[in-house]
Amino acid sequence: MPKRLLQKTMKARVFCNNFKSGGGHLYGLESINASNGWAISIVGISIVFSGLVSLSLVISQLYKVLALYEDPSKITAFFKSKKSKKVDEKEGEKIITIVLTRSQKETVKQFALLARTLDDHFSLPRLLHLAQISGIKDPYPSLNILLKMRIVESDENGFFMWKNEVSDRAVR
Amino acid sequence: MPKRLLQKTMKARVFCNNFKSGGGHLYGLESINASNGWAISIVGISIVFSGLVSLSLVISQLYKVLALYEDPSKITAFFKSKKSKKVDEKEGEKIITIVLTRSQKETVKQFALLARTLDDHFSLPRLLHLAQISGIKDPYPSLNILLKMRIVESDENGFFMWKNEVSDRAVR
Amino acid sequence: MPKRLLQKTMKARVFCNNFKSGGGHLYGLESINASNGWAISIVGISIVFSGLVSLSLVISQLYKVLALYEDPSKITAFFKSKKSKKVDEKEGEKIITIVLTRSQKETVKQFALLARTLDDHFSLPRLLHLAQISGIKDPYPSLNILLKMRIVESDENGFFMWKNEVSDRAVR
Amino acid sequence: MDALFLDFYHNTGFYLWDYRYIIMIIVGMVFIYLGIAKDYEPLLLVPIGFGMLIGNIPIFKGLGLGIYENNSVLHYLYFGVTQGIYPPLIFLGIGAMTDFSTLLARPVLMLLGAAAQMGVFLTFLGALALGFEGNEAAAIGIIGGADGPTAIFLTAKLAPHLIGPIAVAAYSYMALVPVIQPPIMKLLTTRKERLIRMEEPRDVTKREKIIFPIVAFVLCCFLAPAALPLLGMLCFGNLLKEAVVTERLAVTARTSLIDIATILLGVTVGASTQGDVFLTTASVKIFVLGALSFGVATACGLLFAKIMNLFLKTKINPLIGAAGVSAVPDSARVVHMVGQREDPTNFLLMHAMAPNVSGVIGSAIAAGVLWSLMAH
Amino acid sequence: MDALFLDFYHNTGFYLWDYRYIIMIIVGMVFIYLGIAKDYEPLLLVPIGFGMLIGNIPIFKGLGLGIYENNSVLHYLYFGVTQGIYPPLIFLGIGAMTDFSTLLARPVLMLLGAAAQMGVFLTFLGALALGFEGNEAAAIGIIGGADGPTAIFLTAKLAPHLIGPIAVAAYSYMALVPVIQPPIMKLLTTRKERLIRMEEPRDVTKREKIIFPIVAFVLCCFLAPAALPLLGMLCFGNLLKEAVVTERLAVTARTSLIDIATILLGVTVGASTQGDVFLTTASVKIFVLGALSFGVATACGLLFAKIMNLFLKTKINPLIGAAGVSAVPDSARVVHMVGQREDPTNFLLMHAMAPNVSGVIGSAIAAGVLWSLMAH
Amino acid sequence: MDALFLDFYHNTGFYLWDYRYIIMIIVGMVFIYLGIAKDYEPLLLVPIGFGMLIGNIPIFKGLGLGIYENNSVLHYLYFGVTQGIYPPLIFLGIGAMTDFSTLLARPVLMLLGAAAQMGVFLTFLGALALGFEGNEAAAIGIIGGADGPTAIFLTAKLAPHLIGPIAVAAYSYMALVPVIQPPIMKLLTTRKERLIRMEEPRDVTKREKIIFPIVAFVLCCFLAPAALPLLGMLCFGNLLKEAVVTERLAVTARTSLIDIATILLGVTVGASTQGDVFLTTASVKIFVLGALSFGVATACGLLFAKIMNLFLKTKINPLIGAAGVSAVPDSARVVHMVGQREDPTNFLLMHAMAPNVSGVIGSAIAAGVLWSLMAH
Ligand code: NA
Ligand code: NA
Ligand code: NA
Repeated sequence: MPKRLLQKTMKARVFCNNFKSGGGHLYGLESINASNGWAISIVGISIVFSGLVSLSLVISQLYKVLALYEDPSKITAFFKSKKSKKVDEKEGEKIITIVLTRSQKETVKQFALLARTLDDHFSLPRLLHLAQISGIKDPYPSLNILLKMRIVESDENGFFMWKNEVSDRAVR
Repeated sequence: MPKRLLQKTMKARVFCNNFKSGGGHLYGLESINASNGWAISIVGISIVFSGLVSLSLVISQLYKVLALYEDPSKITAFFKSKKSKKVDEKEGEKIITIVLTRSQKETVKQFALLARTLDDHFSLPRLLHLAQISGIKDPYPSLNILLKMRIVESDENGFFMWKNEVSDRAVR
Repeated sequence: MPKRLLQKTMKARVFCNNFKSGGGHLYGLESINASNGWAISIVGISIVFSGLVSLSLVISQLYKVLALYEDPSKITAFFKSKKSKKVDEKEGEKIITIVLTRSQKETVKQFALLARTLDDHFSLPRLLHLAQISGIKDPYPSLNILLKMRIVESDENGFFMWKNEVSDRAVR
Repeated sequence: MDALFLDFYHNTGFYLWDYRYIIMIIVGMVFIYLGIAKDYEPLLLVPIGFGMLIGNIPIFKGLGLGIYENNSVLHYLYFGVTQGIYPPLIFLGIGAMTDFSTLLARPVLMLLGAAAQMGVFLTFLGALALGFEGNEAAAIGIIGGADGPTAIFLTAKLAPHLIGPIAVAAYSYMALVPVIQPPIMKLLTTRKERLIRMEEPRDVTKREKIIFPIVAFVLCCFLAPAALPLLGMLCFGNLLKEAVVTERLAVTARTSLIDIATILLGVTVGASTQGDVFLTTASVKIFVLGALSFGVATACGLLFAKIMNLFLKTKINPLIGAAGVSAVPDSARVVHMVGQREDPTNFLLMHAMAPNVSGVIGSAIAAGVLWSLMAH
Repeated sequence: MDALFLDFYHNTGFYLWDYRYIIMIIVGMVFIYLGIAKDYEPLLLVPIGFGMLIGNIPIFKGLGLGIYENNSVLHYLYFGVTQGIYPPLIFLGIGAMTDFSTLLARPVLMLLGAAAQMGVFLTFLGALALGFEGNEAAAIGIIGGADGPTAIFLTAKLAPHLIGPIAVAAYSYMALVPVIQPPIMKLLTTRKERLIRMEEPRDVTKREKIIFPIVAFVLCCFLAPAALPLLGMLCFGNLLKEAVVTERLAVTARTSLIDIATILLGVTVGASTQGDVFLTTASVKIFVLGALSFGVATACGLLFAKIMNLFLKTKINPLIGAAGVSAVPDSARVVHMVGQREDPTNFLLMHAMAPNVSGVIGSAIAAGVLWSLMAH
Repeated sequence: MDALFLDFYHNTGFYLWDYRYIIMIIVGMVFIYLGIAKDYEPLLLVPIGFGMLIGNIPIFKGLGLGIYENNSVLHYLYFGVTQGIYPPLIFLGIGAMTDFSTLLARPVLMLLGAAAQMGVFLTFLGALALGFEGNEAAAIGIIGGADGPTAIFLTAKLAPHLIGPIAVAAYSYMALVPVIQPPIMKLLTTRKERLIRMEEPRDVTKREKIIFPIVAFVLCCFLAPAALPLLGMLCFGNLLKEAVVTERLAVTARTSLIDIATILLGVTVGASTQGDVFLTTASVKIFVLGALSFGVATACGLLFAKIMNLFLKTKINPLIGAAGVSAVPDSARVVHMVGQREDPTNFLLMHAMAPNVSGVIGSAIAAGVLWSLMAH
């Protein structure tokens, strides 16, 4: 199959070259005809259009397919979100139990800034190290507070994540 | 012309090579003479000097030329600056009409920090996006205030600029 | 010496190749034997082990060697640290003489942030320039204070260093 | 020693100069001026302009100084241009900084990016008519694609002897978009059309954004395999960006990597414009055809938008058709500016980005098609 | 014109496709999916996955599109793979981001990194038994080293025709470390062993950290000179990091430089997996042997740790032996996770880093040894 | 198996070692020590020092490990040195970080940068006298230019076999500037002269700063076309910096690009010092001549400043003449330090930067002149 194609292509090219060989000396419509210009242009623009038209069709369908695909998950998500809301409320309660002093809030904010420079999942030693070189005071006890308040939570893979919502609420 | 040069150069090189061919076995003044060392050194340092001397001459003149060239613009600028001062005063009045609360000032400062990370001309959606991911609270209304206070101004090309002077005044 | 080695290696390789040449057609133990597989594996893993074992031995000794090497310096350091403590106390007194206002403390903090972006040894103009473009207010007088408080100190090479300990104490 | 001085003098630019070098040095300075003072695509015009200075210092041959001498440093750096290596690396970076959201929100606008490519093929015909060979004509036509790296890539593959003039023409006209497009836009649209407001685009999910580069790449390259080097890198870069987990690679692709490729491409393309090989009638024809190409592409985009309005329920502002030429993001900015002149509250920028980025895909496909049809 | 259309159609992927390309495109998409959705080594799987798409678009030969055609852009970028240039550059970056403190604090743990390399040599024997040539078997064995760049480097030197399958196998299994290792770890250890707490490591001085890369390099390369390209760059990068005064070079090495090398290595290794050359029984065997290799390496590390416990006063948790395979830092993370399942307060991560990084050194030495023993 | 062990042993460094490798390894460690502990040009000494370790591990030939073997990774990376590609890239970065303001404020100080180049030509004569060939002598002379990349560039073009010793000599002496220069400075100036305070420089406009690199490039390269690769990149980088609109390119040029080039240049230049080819009497002569060259260049700068004072109304502090050797910015720093020892309130640093940066231009011109006069 590829062999046949190759032969075809070869033939077509020889054919083209025959035309082209004199192209340099021709001008105007003659030159366009000689170089097969009209055909090439029409083929060319057709392909550009078919490419982008088919892409636009696929994308417009993709949107619907994904919507369908996501629908069940939305339903599930509906229940989940209720649950997680409850959890959130519980967390909210826990957080309220720890009233932060003004300077503690400051520290939390500084940690938040540091956390933004890290990957989503970061190691505790890394965060501590950063805190130390950034001159945050009492990094260990502060980190402890963060863990208690669940601002920093384990991802259960040995790494930790920063919970933006919780930290925002805490420093409000 | 280049042909003639090439011949000349060729000749010169052959000439040099003749000398040099024995250079490895010679020492001291003999070797220097054989390699045409004195001439090369004098030519060399002369060219270095003529390069830097002419450059220093051109630069010292450039300064004056530019000063002349800029002079008329200075005159124009004189008038312009008066005008812009007036505009500034007007802006100043407008700004005074919006008294910022302490937390609003804080927000303006945070936006100022974000703006510094952007190009001089930035798009509003980009700034908003940054504000959202940086956890600035109420980014939309805050941006509105910035626009009203002309801290963020359109560059009339669809992009916006951050006016440092205005923002500095606002958070003072 | 290298020549002899080369010959040996060559011989060894020819030898290997003889075995290997038929390797593609053999399977199982036969193939392993033909390719000298057992020997290569044993030699290989032995070298890996001897590399890491010797490295681990060297490192465990290195620790002790360095400790010995550092010991005298520690003794010297003991006296030095006393001296430097005294100096510190003196510095401390000097610092106390300058009581910073709240906003000055703020400025010191901002300078501290800037200093962290610089090399350990930085030039004053560079720091000033950064301060200006970062919008720190009154950079010149503030820098003056920093110099007086010895938060910024000359390294005696025309560059300056930021003294973290001193600045931390100052903004406390 | 006198002989040596004379000899050295004969090797200096003061002896070797030629009016064509001086012209090109002045052109280079104009490029630098336009880039810096007028802020026209400075990231391209300044490197190319300085490259023109470098390429037009009158130098003697044989030492390995010139870009066309083997073993010269410039020659090594130019290798990435002649072999078409820099353009795909630049496309990787462009992919890593492009946001296809607006396109995904309204895929029909993609047609405008296709329509503007008609300029490419019309210019191709024009170049044939002016006596260029087929491969040369194809390379000249792609100037209308308004995409520097694409133009350089195709020219490197089809007509390497024209890289200098075609690259310079492509980048000059891209820089001059704010000058070339507005009059055409006003000529071909009524005030009423220019006032049309676009519908707010729907929100696009992250999942769509991640799937888009994969689908776009596979589909377009199945159709036009020769678009692979450019589209492949564009879509790869975009996937790195949208995947989030590969953010660090996307950051490098859109900062150091694209910057290094841009610097080296710009300065060597500029240096390839040695006066004696550059200032020819062919170059003049290329510049004329290039300007034509840009104008025709703009017009095609606009008119196609007007045709689409005959079929669409919610009309689109035909101005955004002009952004189909690509020249990202200048062209979209010009659309926005022209729209705001009629109605300062009409925010067209975001909408114009859709045809704008699809113009990049469109001209990459056009380049692929022309390459495969024209290669020997 | 009809002929031209037909001709063009015969050059499209819709005509040229082959089931093997489709399979590989799907595999590429799975790689991308695993990288993005499952977060398995995304920095490797996403580039390789997209590279598979690029390499399996059905293209016609002769134009210079494919990675195996001279003068194609992909071919130029692939040069860094076939000549083994990217792996040392990646090792430079890895060196500049690796902290050897835990290793320095307890050098005896280095033995675990050596023990895991037994997997390499056992797989080598297995590959010989399955009928591979000696040089091929060596390249296959190194998959068990769990170190992508090392595997690519050795394969480029010994069996360049296998780069595709070996690289893909190595990176797939590295990504699947969290799936492959835990069952083996549970099988070979008792609950009591998994509960062992490690001693707090001593503090390591800056001076030790600076001297370490120098000593490690000189010692290991005197022993196994062929490890020079990889170990040299690893130790050089680490020295740049620890020296502090060379911080700016270390930063570039661990950001732009490693990222550029990773992007180019990933996408070209992916593109080298053209369906027609990739889907062979050899590839299947390589995948089977690779999985085996990983499993055996894990087991060797674990068991060696248990043997060490017979001699050590303060016992070590044998789980950390599994981190000796390298696959930094995933393998150490898995150790930590498995340990925490038994006792959530047991913090093994830091301790597992010691065998983890020594596994990198170990497999670089193993690669050097195999290279020098196997090269023609 | 015993045979295999023996065979392997014969390939290890423990068998192949030679006292010259050991000497060079120790030299490499001293370089690293000086870089890290003494902070002498660590960005150069640490990579070169570690490169020396890499290049002096005793390796067997044939596998493709050594820098002088084709197809070795080091050989590929060394290509940028032997072809003179890295130096212009480094100059691009230097241009993008250099501020020529002080030079523009007082252009007459540029003469000091020219004067110091006399050291180059005097050393050239000295090298001839010691029996070196003309091309070798020229490469040795440029050590006095106190500019590593320039020295490597010229040597790569004129005497590639001397790259190792010349590069090492150039960088060592640049690192030792704070040791070499002060005694000469004190010897040749009176206390009164060292106390001279410099006039405050006038403010320089942005426009001047933008025009300067263009004018400097065109003028100097018309005069000495062979300075084009170095001066072209230096001025291009500076234009990118000063143009502001091209800031992102300037940032990349002065961070990732220069860092990558510095790492690769440093480590390969270091690795090129293989003991058996490096430790020759020629190397010793080069080191002696290099030290001489530095001293003479310093003296020439100082004395020329004193001569200038005979003609100038407002006297200049002759110390700043010593900064004309370049070695940016160490040499200027040394001037400042020596000045402050006499008067702690005399701030010479900024003033010394003018001859310092003009020394870079001066030695690039000197290199160009020598190249064109000496090339075969
Ligand atoms: Na386009
Ligand atoms: Na390993
Ligand atoms: Na110099």
